[in-house]
Amino acid sequence: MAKSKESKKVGAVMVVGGGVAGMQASLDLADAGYYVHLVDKSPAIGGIMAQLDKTFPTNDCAMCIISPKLVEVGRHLNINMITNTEVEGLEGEAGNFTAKLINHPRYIDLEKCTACGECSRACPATAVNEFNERLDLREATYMTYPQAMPRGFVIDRSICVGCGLCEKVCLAEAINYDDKPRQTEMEVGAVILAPGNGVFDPSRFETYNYMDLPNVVTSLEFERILSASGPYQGHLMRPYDREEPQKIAWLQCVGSRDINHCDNSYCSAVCCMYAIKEAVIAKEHAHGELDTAIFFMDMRTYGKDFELYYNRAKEEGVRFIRSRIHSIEPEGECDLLLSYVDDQGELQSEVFEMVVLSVGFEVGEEIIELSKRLGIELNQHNFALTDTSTPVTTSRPGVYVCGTLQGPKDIPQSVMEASGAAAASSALLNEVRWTETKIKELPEQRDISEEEPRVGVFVCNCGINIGGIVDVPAVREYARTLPNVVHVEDNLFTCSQDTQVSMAEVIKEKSINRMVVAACTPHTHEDLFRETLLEVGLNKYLFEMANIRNQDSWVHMSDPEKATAKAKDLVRMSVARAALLEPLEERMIEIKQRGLVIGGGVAGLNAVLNLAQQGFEVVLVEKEKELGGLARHLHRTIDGLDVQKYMNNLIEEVQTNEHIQVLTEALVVGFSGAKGNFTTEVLVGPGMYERKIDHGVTIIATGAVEHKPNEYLYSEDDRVMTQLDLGNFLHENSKEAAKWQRVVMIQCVGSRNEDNPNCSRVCCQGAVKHALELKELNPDMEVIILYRDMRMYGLLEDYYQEARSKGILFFRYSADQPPQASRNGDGLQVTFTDQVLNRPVQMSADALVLGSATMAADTEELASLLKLPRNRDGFFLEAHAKLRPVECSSEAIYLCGTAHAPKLMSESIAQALAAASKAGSFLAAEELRVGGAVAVVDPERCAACLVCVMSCPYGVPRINEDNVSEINPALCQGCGVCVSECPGNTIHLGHCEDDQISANLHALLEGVI
Amino acid sequence: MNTTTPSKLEKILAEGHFAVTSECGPPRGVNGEVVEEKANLIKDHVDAINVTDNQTSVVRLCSLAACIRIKQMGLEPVLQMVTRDRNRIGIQSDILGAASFGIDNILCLTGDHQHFGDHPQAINVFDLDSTQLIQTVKLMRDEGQLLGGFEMKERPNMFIGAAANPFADPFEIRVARLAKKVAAGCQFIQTQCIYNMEKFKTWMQQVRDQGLHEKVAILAGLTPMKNVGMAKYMKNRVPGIDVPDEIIERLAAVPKEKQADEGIKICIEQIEELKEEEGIRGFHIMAIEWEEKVPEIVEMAGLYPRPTVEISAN
Amino acid sequence: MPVVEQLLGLAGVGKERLQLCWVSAAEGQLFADYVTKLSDLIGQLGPFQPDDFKLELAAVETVLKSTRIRWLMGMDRQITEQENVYHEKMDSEAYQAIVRQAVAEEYEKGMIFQALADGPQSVREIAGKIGLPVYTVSLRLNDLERAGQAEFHEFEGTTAKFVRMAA
Amino acid sequence: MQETYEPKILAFLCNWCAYAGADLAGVSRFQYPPTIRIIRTMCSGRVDPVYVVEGLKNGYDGIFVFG
Amino acid sequence: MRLRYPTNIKIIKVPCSGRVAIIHMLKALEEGADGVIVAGCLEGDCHYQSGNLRAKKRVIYVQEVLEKIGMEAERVAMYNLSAGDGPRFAEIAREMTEKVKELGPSPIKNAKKLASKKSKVEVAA
Amino acid sequence: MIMARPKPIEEIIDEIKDFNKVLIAGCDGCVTVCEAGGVKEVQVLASALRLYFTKENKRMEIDETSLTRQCDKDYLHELLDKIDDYDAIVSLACGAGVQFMAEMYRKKPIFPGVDTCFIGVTEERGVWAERCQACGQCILASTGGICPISRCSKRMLNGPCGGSEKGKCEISPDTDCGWHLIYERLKELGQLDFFAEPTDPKDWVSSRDGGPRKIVREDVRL
Repeated sequence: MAKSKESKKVGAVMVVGGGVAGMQASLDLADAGYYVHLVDKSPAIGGIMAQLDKTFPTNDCAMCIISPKLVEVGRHLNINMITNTEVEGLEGEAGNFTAKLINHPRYIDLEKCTACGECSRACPATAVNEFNERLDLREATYMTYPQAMPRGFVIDRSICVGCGLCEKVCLAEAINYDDKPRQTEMEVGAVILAPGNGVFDPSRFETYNYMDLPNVVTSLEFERILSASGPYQGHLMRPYDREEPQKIAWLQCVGSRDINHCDNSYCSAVCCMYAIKEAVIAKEHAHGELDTAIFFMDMRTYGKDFELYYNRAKEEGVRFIRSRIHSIEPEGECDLLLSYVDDQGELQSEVFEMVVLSVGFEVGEEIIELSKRLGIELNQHNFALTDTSTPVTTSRPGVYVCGTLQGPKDIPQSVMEASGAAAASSALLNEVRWTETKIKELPEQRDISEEEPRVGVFVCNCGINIGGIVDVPAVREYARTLPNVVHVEDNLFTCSQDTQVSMAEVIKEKSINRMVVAACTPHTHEDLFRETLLEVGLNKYLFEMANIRNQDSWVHMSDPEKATAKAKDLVRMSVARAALLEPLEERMIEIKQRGLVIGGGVAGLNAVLNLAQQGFEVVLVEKEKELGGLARHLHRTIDGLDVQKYMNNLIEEVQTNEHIQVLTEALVVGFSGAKGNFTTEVLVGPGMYERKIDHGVTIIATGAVEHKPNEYLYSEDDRVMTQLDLGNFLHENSKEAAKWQRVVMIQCVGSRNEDNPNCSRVCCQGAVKHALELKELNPDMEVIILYRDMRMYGLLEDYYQEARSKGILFFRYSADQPPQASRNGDGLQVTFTDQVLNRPVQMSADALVLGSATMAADTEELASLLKLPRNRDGFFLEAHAKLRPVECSSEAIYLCGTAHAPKLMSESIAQALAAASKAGSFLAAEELRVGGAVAVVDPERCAACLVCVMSCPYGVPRINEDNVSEINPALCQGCGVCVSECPGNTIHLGHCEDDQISANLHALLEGVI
Repeated sequence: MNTTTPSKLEKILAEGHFAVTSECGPPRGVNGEVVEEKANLIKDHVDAINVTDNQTSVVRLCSLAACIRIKQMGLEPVLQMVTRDRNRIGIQSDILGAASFGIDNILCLTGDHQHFGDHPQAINVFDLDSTQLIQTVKLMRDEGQLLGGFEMKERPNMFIGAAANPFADPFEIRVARLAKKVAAGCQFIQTQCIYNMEKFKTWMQQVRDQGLHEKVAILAGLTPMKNVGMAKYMKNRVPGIDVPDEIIERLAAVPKEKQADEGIKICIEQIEELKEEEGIRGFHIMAIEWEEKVPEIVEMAGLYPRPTVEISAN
Repeated sequence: MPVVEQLLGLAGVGKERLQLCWVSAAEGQLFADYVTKLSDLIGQLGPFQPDDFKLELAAVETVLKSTRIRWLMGMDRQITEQENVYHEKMDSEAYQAIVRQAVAEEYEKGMIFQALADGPQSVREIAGKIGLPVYTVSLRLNDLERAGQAEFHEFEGTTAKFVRMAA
Repeated sequence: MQETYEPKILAFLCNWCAYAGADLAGVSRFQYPPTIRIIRTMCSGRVDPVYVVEGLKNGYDGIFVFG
Repeated sequence: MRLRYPTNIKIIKVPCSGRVAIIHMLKALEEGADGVIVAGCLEGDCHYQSGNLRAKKRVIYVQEVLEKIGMEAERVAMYNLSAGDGPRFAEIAREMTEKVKELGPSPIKNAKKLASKKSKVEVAA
Repeated sequence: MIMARPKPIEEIIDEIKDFNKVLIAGCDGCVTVCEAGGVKEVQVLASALRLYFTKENKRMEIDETSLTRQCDKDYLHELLDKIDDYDAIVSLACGAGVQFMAEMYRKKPIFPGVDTCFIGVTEERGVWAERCQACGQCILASTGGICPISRCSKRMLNGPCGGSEKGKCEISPDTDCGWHLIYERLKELGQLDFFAEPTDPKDWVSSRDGGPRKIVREDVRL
């Protein structure tokens, strides 16, 4: 699409902040056809997540999840990473901004630096290591963390004495002392703010005397202690004497929900969950018995499967004590004394060996400055001001926000908002898609099938990482003697830019048709070398790597001779295998440029609208007569949005958009095809006539339903109603409601019990919203809320504050003594056990409102049609709880709204935009690369014995018409299980053939006998 | 019921008495006297003595030889024959052999699978099954023909019996199978040992519904329990036997030495109870390795003395 | 010299045992006076038993041999008088503070490194042996681990044992 | 500490100034206690701090450096 | 992290532990390997859902075959570890090297050496 | 399909230990389906045998091949030229294949590599069960499609014996009682009357008892 003259929009986006949100937004946008400038003020991207050890609720290690994203962002053609840089100012309007940046000097040229680490080993100056939260030191020239991206060092001028030692030791001559701060400007069409947030500095709490007790640590410090790349290599030790603590306490709400020490009255939403996680993981690390105790006010585990996580923690012996600790006194040499009031009201005091302060989020000065400079308004807590219906749009058009700057939230929510922001910018800049992006032209691939294998071997020194231990020249000479080898060379850094160029020439000159690189791990560098092959016209599968660094020199440092011998073996193996490598072509198949959205609730409507705004044809299928879903029963959100008005013009916008086709009363009955080419059969309208829809992507937005309770006399007395009923009641006859004297609300009805162990997340805020409304109607009405945990997470805490100040009474009940609803005469009575007085209390009530659960809609049939897994409660399973929350495990099918899990309307909208962004990026590619390293059946020898069909975990092999097995290259994941299972040995796996493996084996053991 | 065969057992049943039969297991050796001793123990208290044919697939002195001995003692043997060990040629020749010695009662069984016996490696024959064996004996007796079609001059004249297990699952097939055996020509039935009374009664009820109890004489099979161990063994190990828990509890409640008498008492109670059951025409008391107790049981159950019937020599 | 003096102080040997005096070729007399004065001074100090300072001396030696300190000492004049690589002069007092800090750190690391010579020990055991506060030992031990000179060995109950590694 | 104890002292003398000074002391027959053992170095700068420690370890009670 | 483990381990990369067939393990032993490690993801974490379970079954089969032909079954072993667990891999490498050292060189290796010596002798004679 | 199970390797070792050059011949027919004699199994067996003999320092050459089927002469012919340089052959085909190869190559010892078990079905991956005894005279029409000859351990033609318990055969709790299945099926099909009258003794001539059998079809024979 040529750059259209009249719209002077720029097809590029600036993403501020390289944390997990920034990275996700950049990837989505780059794939969707926009050039991304990812600006981060620290020397490496990764943000807070890079510091975490494990992440809830899946306990995956944070680094394992984030490093593929880091590599992808680092290597992406259309993402320009600008680190060590801050945004000065932003002029212009939506679609055409000019951003002014200052690039702080790094003193190390990233092009040249190969992160060998010599400079930091030599550097004499040391400083406190912020990445490890001041637990240990780091040198002046440092790299924030081992897997940092961009992989390069930086010199911290504040502590560098300028002795020049690093320049001496740097073999790559990457050090450049006269690097100066530079002012740069760039044109962008949209800006996405994802700067993340600082955590609260607990030194302000004198009573916790955090500064002078080494064994009092913040939760982020504890994460570093638990992390395998942390100061203690993941062993659970306390800073003071590196002993393994036997008793650890977590203090919740440090710097959150607190107005006297600091003015962060909001709840930071994630501390409860990460405290539980840290306790559970600490128990795993501990050798002996570890007693863990969490001191909290409300246990806020509201997300998907969070409650299960909380229950499992209780089973594993984590103690939960409901009280807020005032102070931490030193006890003995380095232990800590905590005193608190327990449930029964007695004063208790316990000695702990370590205390972790669960610090909440706090918007740092820098971020406030940044927001001012970019001209976006902040709310009273300095978070970006956004509207419920447009959660990712800031007050300044064209500038979007996601992640913790928008409000305290956990990683999945930030990732969703990141994709949402990407979707919003993609919609804004739709006309100039693919205008700024670069596409790599690849020369024609040389046909080498007839040629004899001519192997080029390139042995790398990697500075001294390999060269220092392995005798590289000897390995090079040894390689010369191997069969089929026509060229050998060794160089300092094979992966550096200039070596790539020289290798390309050598390949052309000596018409090499197989390449072996003996260097580091294929995980990080295989694609880099494969691209060099493509640029020189060779099929990228004609490449083999011998890992003589991570799996040889680095791990056999004490034994150079053996390491060199092993390097020779590894090179011999790779050369033997390289000779047998076959070129594998990947076919491009066309993606059907249309999307299908199933479910017309608030999520479905937002997803379909955004996809249309991104310029794609979309079909919306809704099984009810009219659109709206659950939102039809809502009137006002807690922050004042008039839901019906919003829904009406949303529906109106969807129905009038010419890209969108709406099919109401439509039921999905058939689903087939693979990613990029789905076909769905739908029965439409009362006549149930059949319609076939071809589409490339699918978005599931089937929503949820309110649980109709069967307790507390719900169906027997019309004065007992659910929150939705109350919403309608207040909407129709609020005068009637005003006459009520006392209203009792009961929370967790149908949630957090055996058959629905999860928390429904939204009923708490629903109750407080209506309570405040009732108080407005009649201030002296008595409103009582019986709760188990008040889960007013994030910025909702303010409403909880407001409710209490307005005299709404909150009583806690425990799960095993639930309140009873009974009737005497025609009056309604509620009795419950007051936790403080520990005595039953009985009161009459004019209305009893139940906070009933949000249950999954009945999607049994749809799930089986689309073969989508659902969890125990019927909600659809996302591909990865943390990093792919809007994608389903099968590709090109996306998920949003309450079909995924109960959530607020604003969260549903954010997730809908995220799903639209993912779908948009997929469609924008227009073509899909399939094949390459996949399994192929050789029909002659196939005995159609069905072993492959039965053993493939993805059920891909099928028996075709001439009854032999056939594997669809688009679906095959390339695991190779069928190849080893096939009794007739007739299946071949591209790039991992049996003969290649035996060549490997043979070459390895050739030396032995 | 008119009598068609010289069998004394048939006559007793025809005259409406309660027939009493028992069993004696031939030895796992050549000593024929063992059979005689056992027969002597019970000769006055039973109308006929069943001789098992390699019970539970364990090789024993053959049933034919034992029956001949009993016949020569002037008693009334019941030849048991399983279709497991011999094919139709062997079976028919044995029947002729038995008839030649005047043995005129035969109990047709399929027999336990060799898996249980002492020769699990053996091949099993099962050329015929119990129903087809009944048909064969009937064919030989009524038409005087062998299965192959040969016409015999003299015919074996045997009172045909079969076994039935009212307790094996699936329950509703049991009566249908009995009907099949009756259709095949079976004249008397000896049931599996009974412990579960109601189940047996429901079985009998269904038998009576189909009017089978007129067509065939049903002898209730009983085995007194020696001790609680035996009861458990029968319950768990022996196929097709349903021992309800009350029986085991009753035995367990009694001290070790008293358990034998308690077993007998249970057996007697069962007999008393079954006397009233319409369609029960007699009792088959299987006291494996405990033959000496049979007289005591027969007397205490009021079935002594045995009715005498004039025997027509054939 | 200030570095050596600082180290000798840290080691408890006392800096008096090391004297620096300037004598020109002509000042034979001055030389002799110095010698007599100083040897009396040493005399008062009494014999120096190297064995009871074995650990400390070894530590001082490692510090003096470490590239970090030698490089800092070597560059002292260059940076404070001429200019460093950023063409700026650092005021010598700040530089000295950095050097002192570095020397103290290296000395403590040296002591721990020596203490670890006789097998795996816990932080408390090391602290007891070399008389440094526990928390300092914990921090410096972490530096040794980062430099690959020490390594976590195993847990004995809840106490972590560390062992020395040939760098 | 009584005087009689004989301290052992190691002295580094830079060849140009101190060593010459010492020779001069000899020429002029100035007396000084025999407790010191002299090592000649080209310049006092040559004295590596490590030597100081070496000295102490090998039993010297004091180290003098004359520049 | 620069952990240390013995050099005797040579690593072959495969897309999934489920790709390692029985014949690969036997061929390795046939060619004179003293030990074979098949390392897959933790059970339940397999990227291809059940690849590592297949690998486990095949390793057990090979161990049975080895026992039957009189070779030590411990020469072949299956290990599970997570991608992030560097120390565990080092531990496995050390553990397996120790175990194979105890078992001594593979009988196949000696036999082949003997055979090649003999054939050399024949050629020479 | 004919179902077979690989022979324990020690048996095969005994078979060929006195020879020096052995060929392992697989068959791509039924034994591949039941994963007993396909190309993969040939390779695994060959490799294991080589391991054993090398360990025993016995010079033994083991080659591998696999024929499309071993129950057809022309496929067996493929070995004609190779066969002479082998002392013995281990055939992983079913019993028929092994014998047919022995018939063709008279002077070469042919050893079986698998134990052929029964004609049956694949219940699930790795589990095969018997369904047919090839008695030569199928009576499935009258037993609701379930064959008592192969599914009842006593080959009874008249209803379950006294020993069946909870629908399982007396010999083992995890073997279904054939007649119980028949009864249920007949009940579903409403053909219970088949169950009522007794079935006459079976004519076993057409089964194995009638001696080795041949099918001769003149219509297709020349």
